[in-house]
Amino acid sequence: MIRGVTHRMLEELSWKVGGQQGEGIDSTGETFATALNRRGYYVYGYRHFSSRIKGGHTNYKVRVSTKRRLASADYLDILIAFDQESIDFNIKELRPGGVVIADEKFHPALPEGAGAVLYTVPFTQLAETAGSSIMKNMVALGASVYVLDLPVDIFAGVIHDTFARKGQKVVDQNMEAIRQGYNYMKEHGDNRAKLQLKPAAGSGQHLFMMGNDAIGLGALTAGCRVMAAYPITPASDIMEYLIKKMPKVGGVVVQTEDEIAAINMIIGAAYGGARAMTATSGPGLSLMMEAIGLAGMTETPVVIVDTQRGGPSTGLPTKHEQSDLYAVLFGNHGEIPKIVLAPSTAEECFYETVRAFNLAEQYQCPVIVITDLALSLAKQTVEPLRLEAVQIDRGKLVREVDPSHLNGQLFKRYAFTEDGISPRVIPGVKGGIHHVTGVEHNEVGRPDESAANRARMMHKRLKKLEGVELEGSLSFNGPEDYETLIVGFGSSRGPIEEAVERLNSEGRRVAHAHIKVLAPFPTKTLSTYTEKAHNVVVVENNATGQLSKIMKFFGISVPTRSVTKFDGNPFLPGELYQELKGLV
Amino acid sequence: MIRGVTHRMLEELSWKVGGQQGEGIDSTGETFATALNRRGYYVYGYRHFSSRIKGGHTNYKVRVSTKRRLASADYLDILIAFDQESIDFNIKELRPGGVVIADEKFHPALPEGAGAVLYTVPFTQLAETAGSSIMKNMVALGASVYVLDLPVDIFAGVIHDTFARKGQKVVDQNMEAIRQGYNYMKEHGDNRAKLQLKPAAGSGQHLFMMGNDAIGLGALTAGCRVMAAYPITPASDIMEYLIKKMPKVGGVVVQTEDEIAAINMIIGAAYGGARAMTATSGPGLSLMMEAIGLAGMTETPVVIVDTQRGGPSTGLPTKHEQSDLYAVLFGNHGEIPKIVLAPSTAEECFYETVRAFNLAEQYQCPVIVITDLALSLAKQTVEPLRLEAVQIDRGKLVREVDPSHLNGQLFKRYAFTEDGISPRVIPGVKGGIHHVTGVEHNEVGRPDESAANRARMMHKRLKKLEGVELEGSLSFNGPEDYETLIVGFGSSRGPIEEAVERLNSEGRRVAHAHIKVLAPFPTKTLSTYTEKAHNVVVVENNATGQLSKIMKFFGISVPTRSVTKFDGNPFLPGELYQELKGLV
Amino acid sequence: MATVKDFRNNVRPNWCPGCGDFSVQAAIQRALANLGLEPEQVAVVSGIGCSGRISGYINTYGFHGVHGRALPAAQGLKLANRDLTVIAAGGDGDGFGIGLGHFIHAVRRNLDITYIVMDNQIYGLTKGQTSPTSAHGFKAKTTPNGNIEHAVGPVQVALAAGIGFVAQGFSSEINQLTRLVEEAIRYKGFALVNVFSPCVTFNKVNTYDWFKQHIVNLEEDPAYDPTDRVRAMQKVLETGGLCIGLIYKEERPSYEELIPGFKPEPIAWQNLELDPAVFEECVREFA
Amino acid sequence: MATVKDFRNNVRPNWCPGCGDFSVQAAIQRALANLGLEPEQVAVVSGIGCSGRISGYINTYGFHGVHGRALPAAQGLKLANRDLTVIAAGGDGDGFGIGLGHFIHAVRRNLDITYIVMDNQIYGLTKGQTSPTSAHGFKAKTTPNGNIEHAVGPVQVALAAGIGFVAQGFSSEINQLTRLVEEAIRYKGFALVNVFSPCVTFNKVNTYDWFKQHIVNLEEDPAYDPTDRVRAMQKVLETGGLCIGLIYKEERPSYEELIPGFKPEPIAWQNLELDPAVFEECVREFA
Ligand SMILES: Cc1ncc(C[n+]2csc(CCOP(=O)(O)OP(=O)(O)O)c2C)c(N)n1
Ligand SMILES: Cc1ncc(C[n+]2csc(CCOP(=O)(O)OP(=O)(O)O)c2C)c(N)n1
Ligand code: SF4
Ligand code: SF4
Ligand SMILES: [Mg+2]
Ligand SMILES: [Mg+2]
Repeated sequence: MIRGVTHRMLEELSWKVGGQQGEGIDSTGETFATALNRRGYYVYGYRHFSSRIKGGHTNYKVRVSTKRRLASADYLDILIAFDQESIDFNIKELRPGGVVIADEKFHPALPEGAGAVLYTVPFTQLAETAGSSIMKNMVALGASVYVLDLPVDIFAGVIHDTFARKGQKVVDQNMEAIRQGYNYMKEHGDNRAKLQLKPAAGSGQHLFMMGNDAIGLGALTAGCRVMAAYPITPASDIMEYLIKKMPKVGGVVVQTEDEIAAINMIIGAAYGGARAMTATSGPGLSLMMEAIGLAGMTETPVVIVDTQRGGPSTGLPTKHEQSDLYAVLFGNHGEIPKIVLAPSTAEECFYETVRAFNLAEQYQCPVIVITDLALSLAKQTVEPLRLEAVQIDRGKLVREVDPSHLNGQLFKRYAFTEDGISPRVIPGVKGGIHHVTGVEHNEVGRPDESAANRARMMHKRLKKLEGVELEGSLSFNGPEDYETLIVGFGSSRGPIEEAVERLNSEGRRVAHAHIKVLAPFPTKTLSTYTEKAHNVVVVENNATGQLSKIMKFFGISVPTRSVTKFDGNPFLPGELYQELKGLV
Repeated sequence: MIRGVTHRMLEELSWKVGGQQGEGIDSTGETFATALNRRGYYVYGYRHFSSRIKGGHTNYKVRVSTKRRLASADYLDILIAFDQESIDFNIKELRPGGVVIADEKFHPALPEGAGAVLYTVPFTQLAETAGSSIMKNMVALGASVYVLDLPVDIFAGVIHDTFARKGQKVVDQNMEAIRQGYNYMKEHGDNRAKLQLKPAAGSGQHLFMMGNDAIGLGALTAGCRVMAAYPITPASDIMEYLIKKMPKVGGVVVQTEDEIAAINMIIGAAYGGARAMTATSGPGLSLMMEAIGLAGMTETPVVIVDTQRGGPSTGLPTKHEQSDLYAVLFGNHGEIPKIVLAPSTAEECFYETVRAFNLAEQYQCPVIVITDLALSLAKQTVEPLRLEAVQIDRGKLVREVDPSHLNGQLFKRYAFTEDGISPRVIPGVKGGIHHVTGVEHNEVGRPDESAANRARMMHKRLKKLEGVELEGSLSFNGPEDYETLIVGFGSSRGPIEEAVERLNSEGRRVAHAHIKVLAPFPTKTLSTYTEKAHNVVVVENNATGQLSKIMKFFGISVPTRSVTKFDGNPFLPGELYQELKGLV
Repeated sequence: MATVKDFRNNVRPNWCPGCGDFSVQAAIQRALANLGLEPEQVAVVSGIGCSGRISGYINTYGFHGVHGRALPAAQGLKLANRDLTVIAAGGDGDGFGIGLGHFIHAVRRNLDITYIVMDNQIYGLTKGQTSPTSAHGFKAKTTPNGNIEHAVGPVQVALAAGIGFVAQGFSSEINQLTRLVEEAIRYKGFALVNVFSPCVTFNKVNTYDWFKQHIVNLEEDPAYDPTDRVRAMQKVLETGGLCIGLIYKEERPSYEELIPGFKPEPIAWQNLELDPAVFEECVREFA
Repeated sequence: MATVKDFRNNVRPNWCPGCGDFSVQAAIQRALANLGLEPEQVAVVSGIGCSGRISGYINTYGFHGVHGRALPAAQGLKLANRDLTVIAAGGDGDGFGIGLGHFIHAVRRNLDITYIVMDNQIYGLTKGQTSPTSAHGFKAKTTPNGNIEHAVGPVQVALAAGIGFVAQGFSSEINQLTRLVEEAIRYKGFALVNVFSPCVTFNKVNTYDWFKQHIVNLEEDPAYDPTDRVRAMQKVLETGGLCIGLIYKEERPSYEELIPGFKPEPIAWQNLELDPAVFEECVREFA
C-alpha cells in the first residue's frame, strides 16, 4: 500500500481497454483478466465485436469481483484509451470517481463535464524505451495495476506463458514495459483517484474460459473424434480448438465446403460408430435443416452446436442474440425426436456438451446444444472441471452380434421396443448388416410405405422422448414465497441473477428459473414453479419473445410478460434490474 | 334404361381402377373422371401413389356425386381390376352390391366370402379386336358405363381431346374399344347388379383440376414471370405446367441445380422487379430456410409453394401428410415477417396463389403457400375460374424517382414509415440507387450495426404484420348453437365437411372452422369461434398435432383435443366421422 | 470366403425392367466378391434417385441418405472407420446436379472411397426431367423445346479438379465395368466410376443402342496412356466424354494418410476415454 | 455520360489498408465508365466475405445476398431485367467453396453476366481459415500442420465445364484488370474474371510479392491463342493456374437468347395482366 493515498475499497471493479481493431485490444484485455483470475478473483471479460477486420473501434471490458459474476457491469471504473474515439464512445459508462488512462500520443481530452480523472501516459514512448512500440499495451497494464494498488508481478505468470516460446528476452521486455507504465504512474500520478480491490476469496484454481472453449474441451472429453464444420462467427473457435487438439487423440476435424457437407459428414461418421459433431451459427443451422431430419429419421446420434448471433439472415454476425429457438426446435420439415440443451455458463457448456454426446447415443437422435454469442465468446471464471464427473454412456450400442440369432434375416436396427430405442450396431460388425434410410422403413431398415408400419414407426421414434423430462432441465433459485418468477435461458443467467439479487435485497420476492433443456421441454417441472407465481416474466434476447411463446406451446398456461432486448447486446444487470423493477 | 333390370339409384358413386404401375391406370381414371365431370357431376379423383416407376400396385379412385365432394369415399361401388392384386388389395372397400369388373386374362377370382358381383370381361382380347391391346383400359371404361347405365358417348369428347393430335383413326379405335366393352357387358352381363346415378345438378361448366394445376394457372394469372425450381414430388407439376405456359407470356422457368439456387434465383428476380416463385416439398423447403430469411431481411417479395408430403427426411415421398407447419412458420433462424396461406380446395389454390403474389408485394416479405399431397394431386371439380376476380396489386412499387428529392443521397428503400412498409424501387430506375443486404442496415440499405438502428429496423420489419389479420383468414360453417368446433386446414376440408354434415344430421351440434391463413395467425377471429365452443377438436394429418399446438402458441387458450392421422393417407370421411363421434 | 451370392439379398429392386442400374448392381457385387471382401467389411452409401436405391440391393451395410449428399456421408463414414470399404453411389442428378459441389470437394479431399455414378442423363425417380448431364438440345419433360443449358462433363470436370482415379463404364459392358469397379476400390484414394446406365423409361435419346453407337472403348486403343492428365483431358474432349475404360490414374497419398495424429486403428473401435494427462494439459491452458 | 466519379459513393470500405480488393473495386468502376454505362443500368450482386462487401462500395444498384449464393441471385436478376448489366462478385470461399456447385451450373447455363472473384486463397472475413483455393501444404488457422486437401483450380474447372469466357487478373495490374473486366462485361454470356487479390492480413504466403514472382502474363506472349480450349487448359496446367490475361473466349448465344418466347423487353417492365384469350385457352384444358 502506498502511503498518503486515499483508496476507495471495491467489492468489484469494471475495467475496459479501447482502441482500433487490430491494435491488440483483445490480448490486452485478456492479459489483464487472466492475471486477475489467477489471483482468485471472479472475472468476466466481454469483447465489443464488429465485423470489420482492421480499424474501427473495439474494446474489451473486464469485470473483476469477489463473487461469481456472469455479465459485464453497467458502469466502468477504469478506462484505458488508445485513441480519442475510445474515450468519446465509452466515457458515459464511467461512474463517478472513475479513471481514464490514455496514451499521450493522441492528446487525449475528456468531454466537457465528464466526472472522471484523466491520466495521460506516454504509452508508446515508454514502450519504445522497453524495446518496441507494440508493447504500449503492456505499459497500459502497468499503469492499471498502479491505480489498483496491485503489484506488477501479478502479470509475470501470464506474460511468461504468452511469450516464453518467443524467448526470455521477449518476456523480459514485456515485463519491463509493464514496469515502465507502473513506474510512470508512480512518479507522475497524483492522488486524485485510487482504487483498491477487496482481496479475492477464490482459490486461484479457477479456469478462465469462454463457452466455445468449454464446448471444445467438453467434446474432446466426451470422446468426440470426428468434427466437421464450416467457419462462421461465433462458432469457428470450436472447430479451431479441436483442430489443435485432435491430433493428440487420433481424431479428425474436417473444414468442409459448407454446412450441408458438415452435417451429412458427421451423420456418416456417427453411423460409422464415431462420436461426431458440428458447430455453426444461424445461417449454417438453416442450411442443416434437411439433414437434421435425416438424423432424426435414421436415428443417428449427432451433436450440433448452434452459437446464436444476431439474425435474421446474415443479420448482425458479430453481435449477441437469442433468436434461433424456433429454428432449433421446429426448423426441419416433418416430425422427429430431438434434444436441445441450453447451457448458461462456460462450466455448463463443458458438462452439457458431454451430456449431449451421451444423450445422442442413448436416445439415438440429434442433439442440439444452443448457446449465444455472449456465452460463446465472453470469458469467465470457471470452477475446476472434473474429469471424474465425465461418464461416457453409449446407450444401446452393439458391437457383437450372434449371427445364429438372426435366422438369416437382417439385423433389426429399428426393432420395436418398449421405450422406442432399438439396439444399434455399427458397420464392420459381422451379423449386423441392416439398411439405413431417410425413407420410412421397417425394423431392418428397408423402405416400407405400408400404412400400418408407418404409423408404428412414427410412434416408435416419437415415443423415445414422449413424456421424458431430462435431469436438471432447469435450475431454480429464490425465496420460498416468491411472487414473481423470472424465466430465462442461456447467457442471460448473469444479468438475471444480479437483477434478482438486487430486487430481493430491496424486499421484493423474486425467484429465477433458468431453463437448461429446451427439448424435451420440462413442462411439468416448470409448471410447478410458474403455478406458484403471481407473476411470470420471461427475459430473452430476441424481438418476438420466443421462449415465452414456446412455453405456451408446450403447455405452460399461466400468462407471462416479456422483457426482450434485440439490439445486438446482452442485457446489462442494472438495465435489466430497472426493467424488472417496473414489472415485479 | 335397359328393360328388365333392377337399378340401384345412387346419390353418388365410388369407382376405382387398379393395376400395375405403368399400365395406364392413371389415364383410365382420369378419362372416366373427366367424362363425368363434363356431364355435370362433382368428381373427386385420387390416385394411390408409390415411389416406384414401373410395377407395383397402383389405383385411381373416383368419386362421382351430385354434390361437391372433396374426399374419396370410404367404400367402393365399382372396381375395375387389371390383375388379381388389385382385387385382393381393394376388395375390402367394396360395399354390398358392389361390382368388380376384371380382365379375363388373369382368371380373376373373388376372395372367399366377398359380397360383390364379379364380371369377367376379356379386356385385352376386345382391345385387340378394336386395334391394339393397349386399349384394354378403354374396354374397361365401356364396361363401366354399361353397369352405370350411361351412354358410351359420354367419352366422345374426352377421347377426342386426348387423341385428336394422333389422328382420327386413333380416336375412332379408342371409341370402338369403349363400345366393345359396353357391348360385351350388354351381351354377357346378367342382371345381378346394376347401378344408376341420379342425374347431375351441375352446369357442365365446371373444371376438373388438381391443386397443382390451379397453382400454376394462378401464378400465370397473377403475373408470375420467373419460376425457378428443382423437381420434387408432389410439387414438380407446378414447374412442368409453367414450363409449358411461360413461352406464351414471355416468362421463364429455370430448372435449377437445387432448391437453394431456386430460392436465391427468385429472390434475385423479385429484387429485379419480376413476380417470381418457386415450388417444392419438405426436403426442398428445409434447404430454403437460409434464403427465406434473406427475403425477409431484404424485404423481397417472393412466393414459395410447399406441397407437403410424408416426412421426416425423405419420409414417404409419394404419400400425404401435413407435417411442415412448424417448418414453414418457424424454420428460418432469426425473426422475419412472413405470410403463410393454406388453401383447401383447388379453387382456393388458384385464388390464394394470386393473393400470395399481391401480399408478397404489399407487405414486401416472403409468402408461403402450403398445400398437401392430397390437395396438390387429387383432381376435383372446380367452379369456373374468373379472370375478372384477379387484381394485380404491386404495393408500394416505385417506377420513377425524382432525383432532385434525394439531395444526392441514396434512395431510402427501407425508409421508416407508419406501417413499416417502405417504397420499393427496382434496379434500372434512375435516382433509385440504394443497397440491399441481408446484414442489418439503415434506411438506404447500408450495413449498420448500431444498437439504435438495429432495434428500429427490427420493429419496422415486424410491424408490417403485427396485429394484422388478413381477410378471409378462416371459413366457418355450422349451426349457431354449436357445441363442438372442428378446426382443420388444407385438404382435410373434404373429410371434415362430410363428417360434420353427418354428425349434424344425427342431431349433434357441430361446426367447422377451416383455417386459410396460418401467418399472420387469425387469433382474434378464431377465438371468437373457439370461445363459444364447449369442445374444440383439431383434425390434422401429422403425428404431433401441429395445428393444435400452433393455436396455443398464437394465444388460443381454450383446451383442444386432436384427431390425427399420419400413415400416409388422407382421412376418409367415414373414418373421420367415427373418430369424431366419440369426441363430440 | 464370400462369393457373389453372399452380396445378394432377397430384395427385388423396384427398378423398371431393363434399367441400366441392374448391371451396376451386379458389377459391384462381383467386384466385391473378386476382391475377397466379406459383406460386413463394406458399406454402400447412396443418394436419392432410382439409382440411389442401390444401397438396399446389395448385401453389405447400406446407408441411403438425402438427395445429393452421398459423398459427405460416405466421407464421414470412412473417417469413422478407415477399415471399411466405402462405396458411394447415386445418379447424375444426385451427384452432378445438387451434389456437384460436394463432388469436386471430395475430389480435392481425396479420401479412399469409390464413387459410382449411374449416369442416365435424366432424373428418373421424379419421372423424366432434364439432368445436368443431358445434352444441349435434349428434349424431356422440363425442356419440351430442347435443353438450352449445356451438359456438364463429369469426367472432364473431375480431371480438371485433379482427380487421382477416373474411369467410365457402360451397363452393357458388365465385365469391363466389374473390372473398373474392382480397380477403383483397390485404388487408395478418391475414385470415380461414371457409368452410362440407360433409363429405359424416360430417356428416349440416350438408349443402349445410342451408347453402343457413340461410345469409344479406350481398352481397344493399346496406345492410350491413362497416366497423362492432359492426354486424358484431350481424349475426353475428343470423344465428347463418350469413352469407357480407365481414363486416368495417379498414385498419391490419400487424405486419411495425411491427417495429423490419425491412427491406423479405426476411430469406431478406439477407446473414447480421454487420457487424464491430456485432460490436465488441456485444462492448464485455461488456468 | 457517367465518369468514374459517378461510380464512386461516399462509403469508406471496411477493408484492411492494402487489401487487394481496393483495386478490384477501382477496376470495376473504371470499366463501367469506359463502357459508357450509367450507374442505374448496372447491378452488382455479391456474396458474403470481405470481398462480398464490394456491392456496397460502387455507386450502382447493389445486392448483398447470402454466403455462396451470389450467382443464383445474379441470374434471377438478369432474367427479371435483361437490360441490366449484372455483375456478380465475391470471394474464393464464397464462389469456389460453398458456391462451387452454383458456379459450374452457372457456367452451363450461360446467362449474360460477369462474375468477378477476389481470390485471396483464404477466408478473410472469418479471420484466416484455409480456403478451397489454398495450396496443398498451405498453413493457416485451420491447417496448422499444412493443408492436406488439394486446391481447386477455378479456371481449369471452368474450362472443363465449358465456359465461354474466362480471364484472370491481379490486383497490382489494375490497367489490365480494368480491360479484362470491360471485355468480360461486353461478352454476351457468362464470363469469369478470377482476380488474385491478396489478403494482407491473413495470407502470409500468397502476398503481392509472391504473385509477382509466380504469375505469368499471357499478354506478354503474342503466340498465345485464347480461342483454343485445349491449349488454354494446357497453359493453365503448365502455369499451375498462375497466369493472367484473357485465357479463353468463344462466341455463342447466351441463355436469354435461347429461352422460348422470351421477349426483348425486360420482364420487369412488362404488363403483367394475362391476356384473357390466353386465360381462356388455359382454362379450357381443364374443362
Ligand atoms: C432436396 C431434394 N430435392 C428434390 C428431391 C427429389 N428427387 C428425388 S430423386 C431426384 C433426382 C433423381 O435423378 P438422378 O439423381 O439422376 O437419379 P435417377 O433417378 O436418374 O437414377 C430428385 C430431384 C429430393 N429427394 N430431395
Ligand atoms: C451459411 C454461412 N456460413 C458461413 C458464413 C460465414 N462466412 C462469412 S464470409 C465467409 C468466407 C469468406 O471467405 P471468402 O469468400 O474467400 O471471402 P474473403 O473474406 O476472403 O474476401 C464465411 C465462411 C456465412 N456468412 N454463411
Ligand atoms: S425410371 Fe429409368 S432410371 Fe428409374 S428405374 Fe426406371 S429405367 Fe431405371
Ligand atoms: S482480412 Fe484480408 S481480405 Fe479481408 S479486408 Fe483484410 S486484407 Fe482484405
Ligand atoms: Mg439420373
Ligand atoms: Mg477469400
